[in-house]
Amino acid sequence: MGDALFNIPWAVILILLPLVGGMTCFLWPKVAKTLGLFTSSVIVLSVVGLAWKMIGNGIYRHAVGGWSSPLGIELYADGLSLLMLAMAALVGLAISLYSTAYFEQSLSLRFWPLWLFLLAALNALFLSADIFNLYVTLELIGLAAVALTALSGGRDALSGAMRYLLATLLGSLAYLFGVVLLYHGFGSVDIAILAQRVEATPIVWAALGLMSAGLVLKTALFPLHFWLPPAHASAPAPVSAVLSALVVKASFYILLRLWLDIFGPLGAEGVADLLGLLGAAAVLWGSLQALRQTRLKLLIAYSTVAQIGYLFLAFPLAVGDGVAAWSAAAYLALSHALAKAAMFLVAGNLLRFGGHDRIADLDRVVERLPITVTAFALAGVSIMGLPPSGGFIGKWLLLEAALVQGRWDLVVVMMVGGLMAAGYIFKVLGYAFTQADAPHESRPVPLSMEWAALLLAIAAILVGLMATEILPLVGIGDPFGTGGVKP
Amino acid sequence: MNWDEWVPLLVIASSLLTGLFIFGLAEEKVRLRTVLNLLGAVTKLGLVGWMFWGGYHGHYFETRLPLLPDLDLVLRAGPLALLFVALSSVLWLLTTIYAIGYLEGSPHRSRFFGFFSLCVTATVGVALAGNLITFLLFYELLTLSTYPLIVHRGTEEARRAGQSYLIYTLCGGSLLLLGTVWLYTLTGTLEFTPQGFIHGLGEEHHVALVAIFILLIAGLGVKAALVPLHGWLPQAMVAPAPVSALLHAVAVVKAGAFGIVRVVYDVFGVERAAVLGLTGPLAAVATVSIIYGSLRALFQDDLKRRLAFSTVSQVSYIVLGVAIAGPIATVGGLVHLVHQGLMKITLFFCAGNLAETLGVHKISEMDGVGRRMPWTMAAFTVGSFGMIGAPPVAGFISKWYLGLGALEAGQGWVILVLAGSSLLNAAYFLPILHRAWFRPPPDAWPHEHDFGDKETAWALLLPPVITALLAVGAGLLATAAFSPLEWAQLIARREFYQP
Amino acid sequence: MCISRWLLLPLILVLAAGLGYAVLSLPDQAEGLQKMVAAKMEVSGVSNPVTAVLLNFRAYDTLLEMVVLLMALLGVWSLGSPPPQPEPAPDPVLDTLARLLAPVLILVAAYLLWVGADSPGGAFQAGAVLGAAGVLLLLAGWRLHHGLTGLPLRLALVAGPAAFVAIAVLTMFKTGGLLEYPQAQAGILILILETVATISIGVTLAALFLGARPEHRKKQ
Amino acid sequence: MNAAFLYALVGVGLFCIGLYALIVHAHLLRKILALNIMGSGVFLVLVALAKRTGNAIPDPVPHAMVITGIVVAVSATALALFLMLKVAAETGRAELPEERGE
Repeated sequence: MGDALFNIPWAVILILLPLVGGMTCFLWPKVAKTLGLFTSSVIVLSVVGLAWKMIGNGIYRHAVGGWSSPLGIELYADGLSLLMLAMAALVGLAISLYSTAYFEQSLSLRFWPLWLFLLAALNALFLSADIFNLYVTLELIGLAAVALTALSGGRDALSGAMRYLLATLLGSLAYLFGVVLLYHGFGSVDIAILAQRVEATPIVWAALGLMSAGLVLKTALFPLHFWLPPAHASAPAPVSAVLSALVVKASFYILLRLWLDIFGPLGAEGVADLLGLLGAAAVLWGSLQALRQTRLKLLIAYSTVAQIGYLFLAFPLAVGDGVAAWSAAAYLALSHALAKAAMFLVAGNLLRFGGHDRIADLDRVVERLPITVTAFALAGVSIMGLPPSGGFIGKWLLLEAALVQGRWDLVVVMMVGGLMAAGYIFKVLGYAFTQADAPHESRPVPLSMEWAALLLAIAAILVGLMATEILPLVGIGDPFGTGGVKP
Repeated sequence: MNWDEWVPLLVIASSLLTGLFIFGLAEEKVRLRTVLNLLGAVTKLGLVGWMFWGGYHGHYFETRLPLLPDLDLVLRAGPLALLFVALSSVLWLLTTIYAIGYLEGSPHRSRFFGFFSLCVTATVGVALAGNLITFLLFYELLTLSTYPLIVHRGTEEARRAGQSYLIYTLCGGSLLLLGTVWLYTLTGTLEFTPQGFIHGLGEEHHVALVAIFILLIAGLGVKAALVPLHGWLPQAMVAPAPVSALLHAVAVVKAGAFGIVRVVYDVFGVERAAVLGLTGPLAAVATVSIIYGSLRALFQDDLKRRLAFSTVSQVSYIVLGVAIAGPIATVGGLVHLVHQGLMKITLFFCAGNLAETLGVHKISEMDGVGRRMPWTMAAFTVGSFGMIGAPPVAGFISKWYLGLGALEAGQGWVILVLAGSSLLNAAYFLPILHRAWFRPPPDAWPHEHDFGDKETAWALLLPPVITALLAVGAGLLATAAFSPLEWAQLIARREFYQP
Repeated sequence: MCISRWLLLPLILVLAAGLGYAVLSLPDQAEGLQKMVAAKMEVSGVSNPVTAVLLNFRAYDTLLEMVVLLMALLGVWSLGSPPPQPEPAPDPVLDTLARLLAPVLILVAAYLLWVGADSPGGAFQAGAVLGAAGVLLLLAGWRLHHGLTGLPLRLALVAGPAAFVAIAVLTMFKTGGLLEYPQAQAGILILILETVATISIGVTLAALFLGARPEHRKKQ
Repeated sequence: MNAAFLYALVGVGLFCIGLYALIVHAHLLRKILALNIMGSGVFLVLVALAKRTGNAIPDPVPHAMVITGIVVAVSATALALFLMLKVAAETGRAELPEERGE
């Protein structure tokens, strides 16, 4: 029995099940909600199963079609992939729970197929070891994300989606060009094989430039973040949550992979420093913009811009043995996903409740929606990097790395960024206690929507107390082993 | 399995779980909430008693949970921890009783008592923290759990007070974080140990160590309201009286002072700190705070604001005692940690009673209040005399040991500081007493509640009377076993005479 | 992104120069995977290397690609009705042309599908031609019978990716490998996939051209 | 230096021209076309360089990749065009409004 369970091809389920689910939802919209919730739950189980398998057997490899690379495509999962899969599964479950109550009928039947395909694409991406296959999954994610952004219609949503689509297509094309160059330079699109074959030739530098640029654009790193706030702020709440929590992480994950296995070892300090610089700028600029916003959803969107910056601070800090810095980045990615998704769901609740998201007249929501406000507060703790929370662990590791390297510039950026984050979080919470000038009537918020947000926020706190369980899992297959630029 | 490993955790849980339960309670469930509150407080007191007994026989309970690879979350009931944890758990019980009476019939009590319990949880965590990261964790939790108490009234004024409180404390917190991580990268450990854990670091780290010390002290000084980091304290007076009492006597301000004690004794070690030339400046800062606080207190007509500035001055005695860097002065500083708590909470309870019963907020309104509320003002008088340092009240003991310690350490100037501040204390407390007892009462009080023949509700009267008695007791029975003094001397021996 | 053209132009030129240099730095001779593909041809089930790569060696890509196509359609349909466009005026020439051409195009599609097994051609080319036929008919004002615009149409659209997923699952059970065909059946499986895919692609392209989801039971 | 490189260079050229057009043109249709030109450029590089095998038979893998790429491009273009129509209908002009807050 145990063996039977152990030998279930969990990874394959992660990809195929949501595809089947999506198609079924498209064919028979009536079953959409139930099926969607079911699918997300099974995905969580499958990730657990995969983790169990990998704790036993180490890294997971599967040659699709029986054709091992370079001829065929291989599925590959190590600790880093596992972390990303778990992130997608958890956030995905909460989003599904939330969406069962959020969308009214007409939107619901459009939402579910897109959402399940998006989940499938994310899982496929985190499981792929083939840079061309990664391109296809990337495009799949992009199209799904754009369609979801435009879902609610309306001027802002449509133009936001349009800008997003142009940006994401440009990014993918730049990435694809890099893939082309790498293939013709080294005769394979398999990451592991490329890792063995690459040496510092013009082709590699060109590919590095194109792919980094494309992926940075898709990840919305300052100053290429212009498309993110309008899109994330105008989409329906659960969609904003998915975009901020998962979609931007997908392209970041690819960049991280390429860097760890292919480009990092070539000693591209210059690029690493540039990325770090942009990251620092993103932290400051994003936080500043967030502080200036008067609408909750825009505030949260700019906070995403800032938080993405932290992820890129790891690149210059990973000189030599990069394990600490990369673990920090991975941890920050995970906890940001949980916390930020929670925040957007909270925004959705407040929007549903008061019919607006103007921060200045939240009108005593702390009494009227205690669960929702608690969710926002807990998520905020993680975003601010206060203990105990996933954000704190990530910040601690990153600070440690920065101090060991004596990178005081980055230390200062992290400190200031944290304080600015506190600034915009409490800007919201402060008004949650006060009375608005014009008390307005309000619509009830379904419990499932409130709890979905709260559970995510609690998860963001809990990962801060489970570092000693999570970090070893991330270490499976030693993803950061060759991490970092050779000094 | 070994129960001892869990006692410190249970102490934390006793108030944490209470808080979480209470959050879930419906507003009108007054009785159940009261029961839970008292149950939590009494349970904690019992557990602390158990730990105290163990500590008295040299057995220190400890809980260890993994937090990061090779960095644990440690709760240890060492002597210093026990001193503070005992103080806070006793005063929590009294403050809870007081708050129940004070907030009777006011809205959002579930929320209030929820955060109230979290606040005490954080304080106890700060007290029991066995290493710097655990301390940091609860220190930040304290910031977060106090904020809702300060903005509890939901007025625009409250929101602004809360904002400035956060700006101060969060900046402090991040300085503390920076110092902690930096220290960790140098030492590879953060475990509190008597006489410090930085022996390994030689002269080449001199600059780094000084910088770290400044970071840590600045981070803690914000909560300890060291001048010039005290700006938030007077504003925070918008909070309800029980909160102010808690803030000043046990929770926030005390946590800061306690942290400074920890840093000097158990992180750097007082000798090393002196060698690094850090105690001198610290003493200077403390002195400035003592004098400045008293001077500002003189000119406040609002009673709570006057008490607030008096806190700025009084808490710095603790820092001063530490900074003099001698065993006897240490005793003075540590014992004042407890004494100031007892006396100051008495004063705030009384202020709350005046406001709640008669609507009296200003000193100029206090004429003859002693005849209307004799018990309250008696307690207030005791507290005031303690602050001034008149025997037999506890405050005298503190100042006595501080003075002796200063002489022993060859720092006579401190005597002048003590004398001067005592004069100032007298100057801003005696007029109040004079008004209260010797001026004729006005025809009508600003806003009087009727409590029948009693001067006020028993829940409001009992706590200040008890704390006042404790303050006197601590003074009279200073040499008895288990007295704060005895305990402080035990700690000082550990710090100074251990091989 | 409002950069003045005069700053932009030199930047683009530098980019072009750099990329051109990188491309030219490649060796003149590089066989890539050609030999490896050739070596595996006889077990691939087809004799056209491109088809072999598409539907066997890298069939997983193709699976996802079918999903991308469906996704695009879902996206378009999720945007709701298109802004009103002028109904094409009944045009006798176009009408006749459509009637004549549509059958031919369908035949051509079938042919392309068939030859794809051993010479250039295959599902995508065939699907494209089929789609063209659909577009032509739509231009001529022909609309799908309202009875078919519901589930039947959706089935036709899903058929392609569904076939891939179905075979993926089957192979998981049969050989334990995702899309790992049993060697004997490789040829026939690929043919099935290609046929279904062709229809699906054709319908999808036509539907994309039409734009919004055709309303239910609305007489044309 | 064989013909393959000539085509590849043309591909690079197309890519850059497309990029330029994408940035400077405000009209959405032009932007979408520009993206398609960039795509064609990339595909051209991909297939052209596949001809560098010593023998007559080119490397089939890039050809397969190009087919995949084209299908993806077609899908994306379809979505983009329809979205453009919606934006035009909503805002009255087929251009993006200047983003606020920046």
